[in-house]
Amino acid sequence: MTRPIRVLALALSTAVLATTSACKRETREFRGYPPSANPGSVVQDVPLAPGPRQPEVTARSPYEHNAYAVSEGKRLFGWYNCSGCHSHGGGGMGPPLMDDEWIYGSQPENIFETIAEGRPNGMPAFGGRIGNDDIWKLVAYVRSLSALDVPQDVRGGRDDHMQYKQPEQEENPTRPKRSTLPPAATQP
Amino acid sequence: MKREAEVPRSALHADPAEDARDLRRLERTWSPERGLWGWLTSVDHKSIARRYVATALVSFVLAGINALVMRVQLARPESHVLGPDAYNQYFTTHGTAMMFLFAVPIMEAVGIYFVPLMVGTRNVAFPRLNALGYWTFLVATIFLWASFYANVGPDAGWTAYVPLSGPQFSPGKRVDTWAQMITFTEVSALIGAVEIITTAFKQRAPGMSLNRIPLFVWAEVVTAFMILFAMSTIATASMMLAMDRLIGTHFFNPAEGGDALLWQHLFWFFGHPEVYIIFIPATGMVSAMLPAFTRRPVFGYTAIVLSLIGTGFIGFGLWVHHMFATAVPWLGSSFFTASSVMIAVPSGIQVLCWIATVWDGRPRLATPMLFILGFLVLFVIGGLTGVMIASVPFDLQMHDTFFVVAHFHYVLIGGAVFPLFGAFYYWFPKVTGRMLGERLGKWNFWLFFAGMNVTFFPMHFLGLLGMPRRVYTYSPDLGWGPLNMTATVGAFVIALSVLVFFANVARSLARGAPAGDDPWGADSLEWATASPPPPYNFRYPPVVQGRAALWSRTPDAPVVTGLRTDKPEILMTTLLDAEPESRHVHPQPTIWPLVTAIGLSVLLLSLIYTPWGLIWGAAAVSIGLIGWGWPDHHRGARLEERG
Amino acid sequence: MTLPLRARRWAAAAALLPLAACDQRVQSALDPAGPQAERIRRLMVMSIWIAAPIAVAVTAAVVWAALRGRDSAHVPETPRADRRMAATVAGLVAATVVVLFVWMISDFSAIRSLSKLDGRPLAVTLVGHQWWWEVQYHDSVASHQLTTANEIHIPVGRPVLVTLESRDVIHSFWVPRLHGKRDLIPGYTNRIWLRADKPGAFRGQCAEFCGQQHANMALWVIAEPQARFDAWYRAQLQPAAAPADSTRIAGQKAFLGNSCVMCHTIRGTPTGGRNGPDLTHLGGRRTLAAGTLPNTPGHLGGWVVDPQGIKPGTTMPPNNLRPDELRALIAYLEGLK
Amino acid sequence: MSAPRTVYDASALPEVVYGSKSLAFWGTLGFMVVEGTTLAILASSYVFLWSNFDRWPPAGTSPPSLLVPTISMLFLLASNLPARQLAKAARAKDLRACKRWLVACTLCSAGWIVLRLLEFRSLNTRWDDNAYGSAVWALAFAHFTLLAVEMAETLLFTLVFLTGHAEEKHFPDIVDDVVYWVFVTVVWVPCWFLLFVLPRLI
Repeated sequence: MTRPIRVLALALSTAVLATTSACKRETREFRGYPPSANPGSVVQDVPLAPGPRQPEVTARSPYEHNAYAVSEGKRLFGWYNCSGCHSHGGGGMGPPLMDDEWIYGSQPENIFETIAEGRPNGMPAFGGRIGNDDIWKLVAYVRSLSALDVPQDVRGGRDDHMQYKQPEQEENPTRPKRSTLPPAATQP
Repeated sequence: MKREAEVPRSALHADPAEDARDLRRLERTWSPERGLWGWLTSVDHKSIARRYVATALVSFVLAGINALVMRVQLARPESHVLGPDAYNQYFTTHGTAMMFLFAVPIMEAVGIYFVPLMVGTRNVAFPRLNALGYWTFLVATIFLWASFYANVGPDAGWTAYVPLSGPQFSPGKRVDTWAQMITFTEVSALIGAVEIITTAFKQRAPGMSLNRIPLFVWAEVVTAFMILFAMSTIATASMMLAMDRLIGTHFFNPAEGGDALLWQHLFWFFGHPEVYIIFIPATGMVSAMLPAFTRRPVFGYTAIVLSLIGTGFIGFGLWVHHMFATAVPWLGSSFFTASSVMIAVPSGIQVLCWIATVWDGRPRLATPMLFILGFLVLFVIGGLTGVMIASVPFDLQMHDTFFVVAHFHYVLIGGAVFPLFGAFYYWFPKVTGRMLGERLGKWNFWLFFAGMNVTFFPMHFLGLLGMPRRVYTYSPDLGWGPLNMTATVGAFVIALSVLVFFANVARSLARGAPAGDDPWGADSLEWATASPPPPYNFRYPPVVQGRAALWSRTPDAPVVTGLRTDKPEILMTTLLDAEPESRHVHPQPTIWPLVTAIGLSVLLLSLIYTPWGLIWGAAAVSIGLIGWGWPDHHRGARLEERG
Repeated sequence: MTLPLRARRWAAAAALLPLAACDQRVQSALDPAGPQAERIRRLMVMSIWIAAPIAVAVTAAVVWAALRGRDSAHVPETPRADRRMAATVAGLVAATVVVLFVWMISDFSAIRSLSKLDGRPLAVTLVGHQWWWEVQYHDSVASHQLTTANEIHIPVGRPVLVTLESRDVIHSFWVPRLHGKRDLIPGYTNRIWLRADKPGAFRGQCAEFCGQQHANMALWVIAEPQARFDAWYRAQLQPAAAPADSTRIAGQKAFLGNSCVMCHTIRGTPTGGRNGPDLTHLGGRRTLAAGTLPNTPGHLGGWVVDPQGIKPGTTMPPNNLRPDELRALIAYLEGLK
Repeated sequence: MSAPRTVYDASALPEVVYGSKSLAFWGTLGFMVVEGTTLAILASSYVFLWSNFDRWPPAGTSPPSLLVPTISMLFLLASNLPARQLAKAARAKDLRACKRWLVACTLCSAGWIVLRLLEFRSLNTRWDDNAYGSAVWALAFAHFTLLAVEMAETLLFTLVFLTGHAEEKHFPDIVDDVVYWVFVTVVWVPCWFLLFVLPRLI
């Protein structure tokens, strides 16, 4: 019987290997990530100025590969009434979030900054109102809306309410365009 | 095709040399190939059933460890052994594994081992399908446990109620692993059911008419029929859940016309019969063992058979009693109360018949008998609490509390695991050729019996005191601490008893007393062959002369000869009277079931991630099935060559 | 059941002897405070009195049957003995059927007495959230409607009609001392009738598994005499009193200046969050975090700073407050009586 | 075990038997029960979800077109004619007729698949539009998989027969395949009625 057992062990360990990649996706960190993940270290205060796009910071956000955090971001997106302006990602008073236009950059740090510090013409600053950890969750969710770097098995499925849009997991990645600031944003 | 006369056939030879040659040929025909390849390609029902049992026992132990960890967490209020996230995975995996990976498969596995032996045939009806069933089950087992240890364990309860298990409230892939694992195990359970029905219907030994079928076989057949309906339901429901999660369907989304209660209806339409799918084979085991230990046939054969069939039917008519708290209309709930109470009648009839058997027999208190007696006591307690919670008002208070936890553990452990352990002791000599130790057996039983009651009896009171189930912690102010501590102590006693069992097995395998063909003086056909049985089970297919096949056998019992010995031939008989009807050539050992199972795994696992998995998987499965279906010609059976 | 009261008490106590040690009965189905729970308790006691003798009799029969024939010589099976046994078994089966039938009839009569209570009911809507309870009192006058959380105050002796809804997953409303449970199902509106016949605080708990903090989703039903209930109701209708001393003013400022306002409402201040419980009269509640903690300043501070340590996975985020800010905030919130 | 004496000689029993005498028939029957239950569960879900709607199909969704589904359903029924001939040929162990009708049946089953693919477009809804769409698609797709399985099985037999690998035991297998064929085609009639006709009647 030793051979069969060896086969079993082999199969088992292969399966374990295959699923360890799942760990990152499924972890649930309730107390938030350690302070090192806070944005102070990665987000610089960039003075708003007309002209070419700001340089994008390359450090990664902590939650892009975590399904639970993305779904928490989705909950907060609804709770904090982001849909009021951005609709369900489709855009309304605010710009759409599921297309390829990123006025202030599509990198996690850019979006973090947009949420935390606000943007001219309507985007309020939520820094101090929403904890950094929750902002990172929102960032992960917003990026999942256009499938940017957020793996498909991490993105959310359909909601249990009326459907305004396709589930995030059905989105195809939309490559961000190099876009310039809109005329409205350049006015003082 | 060769002419009939040249074909080697089994016959009663006066010449010992000729006889030995004949036997060797038979052995060669039926033996699996050697080595790993032989292991992977075997289609022998005995080796497949042994693997089933071993795999299911691994799940039993792992899920039991889950239970121990949970009991440690609950032993004291506000302890921090497990957080809520881990606890939810622990209890969900415990329930899922115990139901889908232990209880149902092991009951079917015992059937796959013993139904062919008890009806006197050489293999199950579809041996390659049988192998496929095992491989899918193995994949499901590995899949669930690997997921659990990789933190992808399902965490929405083994009932996976929507919308909690839906896409919005269960992010990630945890519930998907649950849904796919369900589909896997159901494939295997359905295959097992088809095997058992066909084997029992078409392959019985001549003379084994319907009214002579052993009660265990009856029980397995009734169970198999229930599986056909119940498991297809849950497989469909879990596919619906998977589609809601994966491709955005709205079966369970109330805002788009879906319905959370639809899931509960479908789940419990399967879920309640599931309990009987586990329990009925256990009653069959009791009926199979009792004659040997009371030295008389089971009292009331016909009544028991009718009770089994009745249970099978009524079992599908009481699912709503799991949903009384969802506000079913009173009229409907009264119907389901009535049917839930009514199902106590067939169970009561069986219990009374067994007690009557013991009463009128000359009981011998060997370990299997102790487990039977323990079963009778525990099952009656579980049955009585079952009648209590069939009542709507009672259920409104006790639903989803520890009272219910106590109830179903009495029914499932008392009603199914006790007979199963009795069956281990009873049939271990047949399977391995060695007896299990009686001394350790008695320890095993008494520890189990005591531990069972210490663990679960206090839970009735916890429920009455208001403790809901599936809570990972509770406040010290509620006064649940002492009873919980008692239950935890009991859980460790059960664990100890299971350890004793495995020690006993290890000891017996190393140096157990040889069993001989029929150590218990039992009455059914599996004891008419060697222990362990040869690959062909019976040298000559036996002929049955009475209900207790061995006890009614005359010294000059007839046997069947004339089956070919150079090909794996089996005898097929008629459905009602088991008259010989035809000969059927069984398939040879083959790798294709394994290939197909791998294809099926590709299909189901990739479906978790993308709908395109259906296409890739279908391609993978097709490869397996083409290989499977393509004829491998032995001995020039091709029609075209014949001209 | 026409036994004298004392005998009935004694009988119940005997049936439940193992419970004698615990006297914490805030959530026990055996200590009813309302007519339905009382009716169900009677049914439960009756069921136990039917079941216990059967269990004992079967156990005795099994043991006796196993022991009596053990050492006896061969008992010849005669057709007559078999016939006698068949008659016995048939008789016992018939007896089982009769017992079950009587049992079932008593179930049905209990159901009938549970469905509705007489009298003009107090209408309350209970909304389940992961993992807390929103309580809305209805009144024909809009300004008399009230929203609070995790505590249902009811007048003693008056029927209450609780309407049950859920915002997310299935929960189940269960206050064992008043009634059995009823689920809160998204897409469905369920109702349950209650009445408390004596004053007291009755604990209830979510009884349908609802996710990470299912274990810590409790609520209290507080039954008070009508006059006290009315006084409570009037007080609850008031907006929060404006803070008077400097600490509390600082506390209000901390509340308004931090993330609290994203989810919570305190009537009388410019807040309108509906994602978490209404905090207008938080100081008057018995517990925090849906029955998880007693409502004391120390626990409140701990809860505000580290909710995820107390209820891992709950939706309240941790708050990074300066010590003085935190102290002021606690003083402010505890002052909201 | 005392030596057996009386002998029951099985050598004269036939090796190839048809219908309920053969093992494969019982296997096929078992899987027909399983698949029938699956379809019944999906149909009950369809009816259950119906009760949540005032209008069915819900407002804003046009009812499914009738033309293609009805043609497809009639074609399914008509395909039983060649299948019947195939069964007859198999019972008569007529190799050449079997080959002929197998090809015909394979073509028929390919026809089903094409028609069903067109039929999906006649549903006039998507599976993720609402519960109605999900229920309709689930039933139609579940039956589609049965059609695909039946086609695959028939195709396999056709290849076996055309390449000269046929054995005598294949004849009863073909008869069982035809039993399954009848099941797959006939079971669609109530489904068709439920999906395409009943919503128009009520």
